[in-house]
Amino acid sequence: MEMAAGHHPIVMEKSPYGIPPGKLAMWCFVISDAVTFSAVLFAYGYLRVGSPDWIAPFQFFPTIVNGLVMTFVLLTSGLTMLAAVEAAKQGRTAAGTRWLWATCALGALFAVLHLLEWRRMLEEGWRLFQNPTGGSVHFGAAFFSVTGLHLLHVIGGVIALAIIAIGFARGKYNRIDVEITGIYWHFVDLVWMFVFPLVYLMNAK
Amino acid sequence: MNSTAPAEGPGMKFFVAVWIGLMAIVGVEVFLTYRHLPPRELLVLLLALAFVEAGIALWYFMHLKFERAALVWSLVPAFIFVVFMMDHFWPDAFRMASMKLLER
Amino acid sequence: MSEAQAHAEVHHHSPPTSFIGKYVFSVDHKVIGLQYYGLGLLAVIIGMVLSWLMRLHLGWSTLAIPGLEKLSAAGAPGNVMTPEYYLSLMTMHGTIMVFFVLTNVPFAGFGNYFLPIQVGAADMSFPHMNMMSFWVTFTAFLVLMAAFFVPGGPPLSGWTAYAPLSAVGVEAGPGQGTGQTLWAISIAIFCVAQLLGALNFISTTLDLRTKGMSLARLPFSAWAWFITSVIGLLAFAVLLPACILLFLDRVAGTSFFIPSGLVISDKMQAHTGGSPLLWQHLFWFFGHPEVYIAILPAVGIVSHILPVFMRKPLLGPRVLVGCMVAIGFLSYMVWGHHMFVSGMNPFSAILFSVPTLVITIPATIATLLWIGSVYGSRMRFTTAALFCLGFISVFISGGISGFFLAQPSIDTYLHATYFVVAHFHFVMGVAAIFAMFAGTYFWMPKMTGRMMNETLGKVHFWLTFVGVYCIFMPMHYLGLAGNVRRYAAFTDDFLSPLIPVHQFITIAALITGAAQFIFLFNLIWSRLRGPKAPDNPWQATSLEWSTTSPPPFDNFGGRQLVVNHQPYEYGVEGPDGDYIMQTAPEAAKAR
Amino acid sequence: MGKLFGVVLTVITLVSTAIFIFHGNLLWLPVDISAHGHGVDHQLMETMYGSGVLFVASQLLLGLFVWQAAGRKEGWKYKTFPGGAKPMVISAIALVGIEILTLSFVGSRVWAGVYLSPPDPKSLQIDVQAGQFAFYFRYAGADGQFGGLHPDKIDEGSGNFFGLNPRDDVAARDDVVVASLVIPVNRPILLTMHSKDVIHSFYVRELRIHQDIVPGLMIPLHFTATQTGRFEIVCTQLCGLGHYQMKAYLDVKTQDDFDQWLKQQEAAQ
Repeated sequence: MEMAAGHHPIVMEKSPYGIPPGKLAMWCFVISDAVTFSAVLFAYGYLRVGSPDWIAPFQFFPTIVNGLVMTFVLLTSGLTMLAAVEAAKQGRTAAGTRWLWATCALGALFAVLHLLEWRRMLEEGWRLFQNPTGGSVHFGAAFFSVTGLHLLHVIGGVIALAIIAIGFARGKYNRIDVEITGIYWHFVDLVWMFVFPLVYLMNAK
Repeated sequence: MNSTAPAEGPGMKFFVAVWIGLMAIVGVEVFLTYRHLPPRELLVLLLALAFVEAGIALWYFMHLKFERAALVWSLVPAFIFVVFMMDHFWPDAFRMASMKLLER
Repeated sequence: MSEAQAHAEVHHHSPPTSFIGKYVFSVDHKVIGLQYYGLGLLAVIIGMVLSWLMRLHLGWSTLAIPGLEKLSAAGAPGNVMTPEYYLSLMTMHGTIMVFFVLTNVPFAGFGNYFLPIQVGAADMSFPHMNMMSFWVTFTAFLVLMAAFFVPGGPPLSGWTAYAPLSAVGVEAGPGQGTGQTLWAISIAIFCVAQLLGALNFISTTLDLRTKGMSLARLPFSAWAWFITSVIGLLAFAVLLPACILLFLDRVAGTSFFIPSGLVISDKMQAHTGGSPLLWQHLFWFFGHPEVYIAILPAVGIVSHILPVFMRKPLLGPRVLVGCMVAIGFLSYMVWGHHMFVSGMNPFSAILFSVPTLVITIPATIATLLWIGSVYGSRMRFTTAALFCLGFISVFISGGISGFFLAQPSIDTYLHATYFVVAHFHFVMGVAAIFAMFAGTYFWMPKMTGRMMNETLGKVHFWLTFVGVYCIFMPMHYLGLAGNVRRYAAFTDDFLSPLIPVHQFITIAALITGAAQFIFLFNLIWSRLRGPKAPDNPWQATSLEWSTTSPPPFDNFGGRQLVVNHQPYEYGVEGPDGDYIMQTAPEAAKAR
Repeated sequence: MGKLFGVVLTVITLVSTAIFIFHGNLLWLPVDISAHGHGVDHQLMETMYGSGVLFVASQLLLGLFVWQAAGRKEGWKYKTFPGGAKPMVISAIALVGIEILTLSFVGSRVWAGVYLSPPDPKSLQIDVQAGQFAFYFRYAGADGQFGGLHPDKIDEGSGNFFGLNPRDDVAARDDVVVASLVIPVNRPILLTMHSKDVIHSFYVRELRIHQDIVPGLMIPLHFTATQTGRFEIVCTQLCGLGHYQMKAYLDVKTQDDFDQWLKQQEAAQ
């Protein structure tokens, strides 16, 4: 494997995983972030197990339906992300950029849907610390902190995607950068696959 | 699992199929939710399905399948180990309920 | 191959010219390493002064300490420390030392400076992220320091910040206001910095090794930094959300860690249904690996320096690396031994005690390997070497008491006594500090281009070595006698007779602390006036010694390095003495 | 320099050990007044011997090797430890392995004896309330019934430390609330401990017993005292500015004295 330090080409030892540092670092980040999410989800489970007065307030409509739509949007954005990576691999920069923007848009849509749902719940009187229907106050705490943490990741991802899309179009970033972004974006997607059942479905009336 | 640098993926058609599969699993999850099973069973089923989904996403969407086995064997066990250790929290979670300060 | 471009882009940066670019917002891992070292130095001085104040108060609880009123009028009216201010100082001492000294210097400091050099890279794989991780750490430090000056005073719930004391807010008493909130914020920020650092360390170690630097040829220090960063990657990932939840409990009214029906100073709390044990689990899930984050780099540094001065390779190098890996792995299975009496399920106590005892096996193997390596050597007793030997000694003394604390049945008696204080100060505090000293005397020539003064260094060593034993050995007796820790003063009829022992410890602490200023003077004086250092003053073999002192911006001047040898080939027929550099040509191998 | 290191290390080791040995009371422990305590002390003693030998041996060995390493001539060809790393690994695994196996086996049984064994059904039940910065103890009184706890009713001023509600709660009326723990000797005691604010801890050195009192939980703790006398109960979990002063007394009386005392208290309520 070749690399350039300063201006002289330097011969390197092979990477044991055969992937560049950026990708390796992203994989490590994914694992560490997965541990972070697990910790929060474990805290949620811990308190739920400890609260006999837990209530499951979610109606099929609007909450679960909305959740399904959000899931659909996020999974689709995963698909467009894959398309972007494929295009980048085949060197079709224009197509890749387009797919990146599509992913970015879907991510933004997901965030908007989520924020609208938050607003509705806040209007109904849900808070981090209170619970209009009575029962354990941990519901609000768990719901807003878990989904909030995920939402932060989505928003961060949307911003990253925008930056990468611009840079990729200008040739500032190469296909590996797109692939790395893809890993992150699919991870956000993957986390949602746990958040949706555990936070939404487990709390459906 | 090939052991050279990232190979070319199987192409979009396949990924669309996977995507449909994932949506189907989500559908099953919602269906199960409204079977009104006892929470414990529902939890087990949902978690099982979630892990399947996660596995698929990891394997195909995140291209783990197309990386070296070594990467898989470094990342996945590490995570599973940590989550396994975290399960030591549960006994105390149950104590919370069983030893609650009662207003006798 | 296209990965090549990735490397190239990551790496293509030319030396900065502006002062800011060179010394402040530098992307050069060497400057960043020195910045971490400097921050650690500042932190350790503050931490040490705090411990002085605490010790004085413990020895003579009515003593007026001139000028203390200046630091905090409320905390020390008439220069006499109040109990709550004692607890604040103790909390700050613990937090500063554990996070900003024991984690920063041996891992982030020396690691940043020498990991890339030891693997033969021009820089870390993400220089900008590296710079960011330092400045984030620095921010965390400033936030923590701010806690000294906020109304209500610094936090006083210990570096473990047990909820609900740390979570319910001002009603719980002084120090539970802004101070505690700042603590939570500071530690959360610190976690982010550590995660960034860990990503850098891991990718650098695995992907930026120069030709011939196979994993088997990595020096022990590089191995230790790598293993440590893997531990940190998973441990800090748990502390981060824990601190966020604590923060929410404090400011957003959630009740993650606060149970129902608390009545604090006759005021019923609004919080309901949380669990204090949840905080302890989350905290110690990070907290125990953190102990090894502090000590493993120290183990690596010592194992790296010892052979240089023994002029012989260490016994069983692979076994030693294996031990480090085993310790890292086990560190995730034992956090519950901090919670034997915490109200945790008593069955778990047994589950946690067994792996805790098992950790003593790799630790013992490592220790025996060091001792056995000293056998049959002709040692060069430089200050660095002495500190390495001192490290082994205190590591044994501290490790031994682990046998006691690992057993729930005995821990029920010793928990939260000075026995515990003695244990962790020896094995994690003093041991790691000794490794830092060893590293400093050993690497300073490379880092600054100046030799340090050996005479001053030896005086510093002897005072410190004897001093720490005078400080921490007696704490074992206090602990066995049932002297509870975290007491601002000893008023019980039971504890009063033990005060003379505390006074002895205090005096020892003052003298030992004063001795550290010899080191500080040596550091500064040598930096300015010390004799110029040759490229390889110790006839050492690893890569950092095959470049200039200090190294150029890209470490090796763009030379192609080829590594042909194991890292510790001492006591052999070499081209220029009884050693063979890792970069020496294949032919140089005599055997 | 190396010889000096050897000497200093030896001196440090011997002095540290001597302070244990010549202190008279090898473990510096206070008297043990509990039925289970001898198990703990024995376990502690075992560990002390085992680790003590390891400590002295390894320190002296290090000192010796360093001493030797100092005396050698220029041009010395280094010697490797006979057998290399293998003996180290084997001895470590064998010695330490055996030690920790026995320790954890015996130790777990001692632990189980205290914390996993069910309380004696005939044991005397006492309710413990910890708060910043005092302990309070409650006896069921004549009816043998404890009144319900209502945190909202807690009022230090009027001395309602437990939050009892004597008006509506018959059981609560004759509950005896005192500031020091008085127990009969040689009778199993079952404490039910809870905290009204933050985490506190119940630590009686002489009873060799130690348990955090976690708010929100009712934590049981049972023991039997085997000697009469007056001992200290101290808080060992950092609970705020008054932590260092948070203590109560444990009075172990003979059964008769105890009954008499309880009568007086009931009369006083």
